[in-house]
Amino acid sequence: MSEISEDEVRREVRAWLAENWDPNLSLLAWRNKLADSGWGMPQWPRQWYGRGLPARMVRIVEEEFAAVGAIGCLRGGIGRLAAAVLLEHGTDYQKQKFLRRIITAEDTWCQLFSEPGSGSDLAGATTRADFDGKNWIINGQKVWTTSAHHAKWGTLLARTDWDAPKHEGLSYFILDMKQPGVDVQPLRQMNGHASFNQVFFNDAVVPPEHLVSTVNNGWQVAVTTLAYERRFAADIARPSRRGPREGRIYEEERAETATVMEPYKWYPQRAGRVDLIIERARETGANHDPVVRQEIARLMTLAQAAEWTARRARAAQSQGRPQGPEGSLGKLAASHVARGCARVHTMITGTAAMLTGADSPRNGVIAEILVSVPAVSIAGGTDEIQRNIIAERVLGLPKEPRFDTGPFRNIRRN
Amino acid sequence: MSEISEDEVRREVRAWLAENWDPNLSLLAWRNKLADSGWGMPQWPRQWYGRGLPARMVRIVEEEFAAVGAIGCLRGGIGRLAAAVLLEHGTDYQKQKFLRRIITAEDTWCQLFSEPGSGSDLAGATTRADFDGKNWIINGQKVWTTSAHHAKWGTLLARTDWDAPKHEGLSYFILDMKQPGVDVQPLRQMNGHASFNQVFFNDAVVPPEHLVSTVNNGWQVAVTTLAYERRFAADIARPSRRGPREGRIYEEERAETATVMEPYKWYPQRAGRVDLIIERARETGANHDPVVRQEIARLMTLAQAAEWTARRARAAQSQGRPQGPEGSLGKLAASHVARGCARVHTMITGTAAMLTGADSPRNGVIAEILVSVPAVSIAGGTDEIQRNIIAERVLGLPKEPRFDTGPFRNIRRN
Amino acid sequence: MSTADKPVVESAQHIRYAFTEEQEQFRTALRRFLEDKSPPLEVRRLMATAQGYDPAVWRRLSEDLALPGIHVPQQYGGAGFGMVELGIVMEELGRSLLCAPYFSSAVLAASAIMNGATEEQKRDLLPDIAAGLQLATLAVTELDGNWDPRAIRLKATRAGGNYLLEGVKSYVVDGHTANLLVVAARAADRDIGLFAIPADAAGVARELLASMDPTRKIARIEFKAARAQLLGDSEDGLNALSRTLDQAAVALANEMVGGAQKLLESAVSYAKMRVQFGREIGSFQAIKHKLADMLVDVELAKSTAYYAAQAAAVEDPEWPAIACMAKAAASDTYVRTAAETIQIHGGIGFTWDNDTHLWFKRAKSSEVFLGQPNYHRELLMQRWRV
Amino acid sequence: MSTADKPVVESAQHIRYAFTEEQEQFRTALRRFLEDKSPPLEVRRLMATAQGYDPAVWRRLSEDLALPGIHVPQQYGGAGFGMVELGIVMEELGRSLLCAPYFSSAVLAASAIMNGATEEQKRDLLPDIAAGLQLATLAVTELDGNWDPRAIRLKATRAGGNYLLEGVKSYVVDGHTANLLVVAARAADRDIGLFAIPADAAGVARELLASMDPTRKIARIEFKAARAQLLGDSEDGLNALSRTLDQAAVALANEMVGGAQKLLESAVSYAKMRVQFGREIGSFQAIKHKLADMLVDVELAKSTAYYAAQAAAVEDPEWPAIACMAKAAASDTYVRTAAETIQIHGGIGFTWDNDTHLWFKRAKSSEVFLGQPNYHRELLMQRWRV
Repeated sequence: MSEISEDEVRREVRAWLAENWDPNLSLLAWRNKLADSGWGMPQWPRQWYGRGLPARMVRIVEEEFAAVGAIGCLRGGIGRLAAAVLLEHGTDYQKQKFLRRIITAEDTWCQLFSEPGSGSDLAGATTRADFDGKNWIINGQKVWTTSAHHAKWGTLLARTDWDAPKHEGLSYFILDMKQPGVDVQPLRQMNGHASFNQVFFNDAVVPPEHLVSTVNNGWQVAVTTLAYERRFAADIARPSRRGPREGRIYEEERAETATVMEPYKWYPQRAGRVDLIIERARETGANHDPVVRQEIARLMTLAQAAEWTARRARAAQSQGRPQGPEGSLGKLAASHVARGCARVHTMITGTAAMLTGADSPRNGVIAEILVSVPAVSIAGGTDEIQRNIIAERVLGLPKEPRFDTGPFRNIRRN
Repeated sequence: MSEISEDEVRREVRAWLAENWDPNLSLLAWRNKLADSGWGMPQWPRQWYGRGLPARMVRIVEEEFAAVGAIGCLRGGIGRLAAAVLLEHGTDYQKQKFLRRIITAEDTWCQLFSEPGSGSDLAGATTRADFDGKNWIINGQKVWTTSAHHAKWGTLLARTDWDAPKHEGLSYFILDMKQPGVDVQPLRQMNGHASFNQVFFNDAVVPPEHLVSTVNNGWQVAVTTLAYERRFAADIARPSRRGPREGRIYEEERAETATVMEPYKWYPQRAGRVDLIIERARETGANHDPVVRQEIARLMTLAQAAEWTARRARAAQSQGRPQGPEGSLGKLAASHVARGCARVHTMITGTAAMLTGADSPRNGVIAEILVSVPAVSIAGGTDEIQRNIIAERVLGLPKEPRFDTGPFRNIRRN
Repeated sequence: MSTADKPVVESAQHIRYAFTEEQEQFRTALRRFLEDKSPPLEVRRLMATAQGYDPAVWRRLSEDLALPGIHVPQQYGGAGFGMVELGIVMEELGRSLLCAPYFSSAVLAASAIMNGATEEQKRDLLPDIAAGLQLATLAVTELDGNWDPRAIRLKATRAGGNYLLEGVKSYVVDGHTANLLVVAARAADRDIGLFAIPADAAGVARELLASMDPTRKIARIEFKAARAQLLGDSEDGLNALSRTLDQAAVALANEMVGGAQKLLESAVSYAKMRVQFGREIGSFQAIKHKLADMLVDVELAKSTAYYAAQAAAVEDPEWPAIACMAKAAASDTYVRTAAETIQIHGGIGFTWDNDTHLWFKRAKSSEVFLGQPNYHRELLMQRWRV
Repeated sequence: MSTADKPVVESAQHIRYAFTEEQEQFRTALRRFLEDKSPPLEVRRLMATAQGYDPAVWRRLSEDLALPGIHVPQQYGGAGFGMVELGIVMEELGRSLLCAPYFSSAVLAASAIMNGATEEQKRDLLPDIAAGLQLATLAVTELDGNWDPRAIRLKATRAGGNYLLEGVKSYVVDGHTANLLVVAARAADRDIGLFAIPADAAGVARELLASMDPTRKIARIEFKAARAQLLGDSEDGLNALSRTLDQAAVALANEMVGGAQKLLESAVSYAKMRVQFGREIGSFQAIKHKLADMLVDVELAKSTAYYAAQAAAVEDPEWPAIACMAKAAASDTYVRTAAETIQIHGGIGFTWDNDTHLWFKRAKSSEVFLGQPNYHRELLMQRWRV
């Protein structure tokens, strides 16, 4: 395939949009056009709803979409992750069956990795998949599943060999969530939200053609997934759309976004809302208290430092240099910022920090910060796990002695 | 032996003092009287310079000594520790040879336990003692030895079996410090003091009769020593002497105290001098700074809490109840207090905190605090070791996995 | 090694550093009662109700254990013990998180009446409170949540032999269920006095506030020409109020260390039970050392809370300063301990089903109630004349 | 996950987050030079001398590397680079702890002259400083150690075309060896002006002070009717002084993160080498996590110091506020890192023979020089008009 130039891409997409973009289409109809044309996922292969463009050219396509206000494919979500994994590990049957409906967003996906007994230690999963000669039969329990109650499909990590070492007895499946053996329950958090689910499997069925990669190679696939997850999370900036935003398609998109974002609505509070600190201090008069001023200055400095560190990491990367240690500490820094925010918000708010709900400061937002912040140092790898990663991978310190080698069957677990 | 009553003891010691106490004696002559009469160490056995009194009666003897201003035996020091160990583990020959001159303070002692390669891990000592058919020949190096340059005798932990497990190949010796194979060098600290020594052994000689307990039982003896060390450290209160303090013996005692205390003269600075905090804040005007006031309040609260916790531990003990967790945290609390002091002293002192020596605040004391505090969280067991002790012994958490089992020869070490 | 060379607070000889045998027995009996009556499931049931407590349990706690009057002199129907015993009760309540109007009625209101009322008023009001028959509370802060008595604005205007109250109080513990309100108000725009008023009196409107900590209810109360009785002989009740707040700080500090100790125990037992990577998480040094630090933190805070109670009990002249220390230290410790207990539990610790958040929320509400740690540290410096 | 939802400081598009290839090469060359010329043994030798530096090394650093004028425009004999390159130099100097009058002459004095002098004065004074031939320094604080220019009391009285200085300055870096003193003084009891005076002028008495940090000498200087030249056209040099102090804060912050990074590296390598209980101490989670926290701390401080230099280089309007952030963050980080590095080294880390204390003492002296972290945090709040 000959290399296409940036200008050519820009011309092509512009022409295609001029011809096809119509804000009065239904979202589904439009996404079908994207799938057919390949412009929804331009970096995907041509045979799988893409245009085979190099990754760096995606930006150009996005800019052109933004210029006319055109809607693209869903950017985040487990579906996108599943698609990336399927493109890398899936069979043609699987690609055929799943990819298009991910692009059109007709199917919602969820990820079935964490378990009550395997949180930090993801590879310790004990949900079992047993082959009955015809199908894989799933029994066990998953937890911390986002949007499981909406999802049609789940990507499942389950144990298929109990005599192999921990990481070598797991397999990766695609599971139909809408079947009798799957029971989805909301999981309420201490802050009152229920953004996650627990999922119970009671002889749930997975046909053999829904095994991704080979039996017992599930950990490798899961690792791929997690790598994509980090990559997509870093890939956040998106050109803002210009032009009027009227038309049926925008209505539908707003509804879609609301559903997708529902579980995350408290995440800004979880992060501590450093943006509110100075505003709130002025509001309560705490900005005149020299002690609070010190705390604010300390916190804002920390938050800025975290932000600048992230930019430093990206800048090194964009210069093609190896990322330094600054690339590994964002999660830990975010946790320090969040904890600092909870402390300083309390100082600023004073007695009113004990209120919640409508009567409370900022209509409950301050209270929500205080009861949501504890999640930051846990979710997605605890602070302790982060420190281990930094110590071992960045500083090269010796690894923990292992107590989980040998056949999984014999490893101590809850 | 029939039980003697407190009143009888009080009458006896009072009578003996009336007859014998004379502030114009030489210190040595008086201490010889103490050794002969047994009143210097009343809790020691009668055959070994004591009076065989129960420990609780020591207080009575001390009160009567204090009442007339009489001087007792040296209270602290390694000699006292060595004596306790010899009384428990020593041969009659050893008791005969060493105990009296400990009481009379004619001999100074030092402790040769720590090594450059075994700090936190005391049992990892690699100083070797090899029996040449006639004597034990000592080679190796000790460190952090207090007063080694004054000492006549040292209590030495040395390895006598390299094929036994770590704790089972050590022996405990009494070593003559004034011999050619012993080289004592001062060890200068970052605060400029040299309170400790390094001691190098180059074919130093210990006769077999100076082995304490049996060969390879040295760790047990060392553990006894450390237990006595903690007990003596806790046993600090002493009735203050009344009456005039004139006479030759007081002069001599002051000189003795000065020598004994010399290595410890910076210890109050090492502890952070919380007593100076408020005084200094008033002196510099920092007491008007609301931010500093918070820090002072926080620090004083911590220091008081540490003090009250120690008293709580003693009170439980004195009621005959098992000591709770409050008894194990004093060292760690002291380290928090000291670090807090260094911080707050800096805040109070401001730019002048960079000065040292005569021109600097409090004639160098503030500077000495700042460069001495780092010792508190290290000396006598680092904060990390303290946390391990609390976690394992008080909270009952699982022990560290061990990497130092099997023959000592094969254990990794520096 | 001595931890403080010369403590600033001269530790008075008459202050005890250990509980007596009788006090320990009392604690044991109380703990048994509370483990029976206030397991987490019961806490969860009651915290979801508007009333917020179980009258049957309150009755047993009053009749069998005489808790509401533990520190009330016998001539007023109490048990005649003092601050140390009150501290023990609060510590155990903090541990069990019992949902009951104890802090409001026994600690805040009864203390205010003992400190500020006339002999006759005490004889009139205290016996029913001590018997648990009357539920009272104390209203101090207003909408600004300022605990400094100088910030009080609610007006008391003389009207015949009584006073008319006008204004709003907030953060009134159990204000929605109490029968009797003790209100700190500004008389003649000048002195701060204490006033008693039945909660159902005309001109009193009470509204339950949504507290982050549903195990301790708080209310806003509006007074519109509400007729109240002055407590004591004089309109100057500032000293009585101040003393009451200091006693409440000591009591609350003891409650907080009770809660912190409970959290520590739950974190330790979880760390011993939970296995990840083939070993108990409590065998990882990161967790071991975190727990050791938590223990040190909790024990230090306990020492301060206990000392404060002992000092208050013997009216040591230093005790109001030490009350500040105790409240500040216990607040910081409780909040830290709660956060770390969640951390050690991991994701499970963040769920609603795990009990940790019940104590976490009590820690947060207690942190600011009676004033934040900063407020108490500054007050300490003032009381020490630094 | 984004660490800060909406940063208060709008990160200007024109600010670079990475060093250029040329800057990295410059750093590498400089580091090689310093590793060669300023190993710890040499630092120890020089810190014990009164002069405090090696003129031969200074000459090479001036002639071969042109460091003293790195940020001085070419028309004044400098290399014509800016704050970013100055930051790199300072970071490397902080790493190697080179004993040399760089901070005093190149950073403090040269910046003051660039900020405050007339064109003619710059042409007169800067070339020799940039060439390392003239050693200058800046005298700001007085006996009270207050870094707020408003605290300056030293008097400058007009006498003919010159001024007579009267008063005492303290904490003057390299004040005992500098040839030229730039002095901040109060002219006509009102404005704060900058004055230049040869160190050997009549009426100038200099005394070396004993600094805790012997690698950076400080002096007290007494002026008695000492004749000085006004820098600039006006007696109002406050802006020039303030700008100089902010630039010095940025430079010092970069020096501090260089030192902190060096300490971190030494702690890591000791933890990998030191064996206790049959394993490297760096395999214990307590040590691993401590080192991870140190890394986070140091990287965050670096980001702030780097950003401050970049912002100052492009005269971003926010840069003086960010200078406060950088100084405060670097101070806290350096002191913490030094203390933890000693801790990881254990008893050995507390000995004179171990090099850690050299950096520890530099950390302590830098912490308070130009003002403590608290001072800079308050200044930040003022500059942000919070």
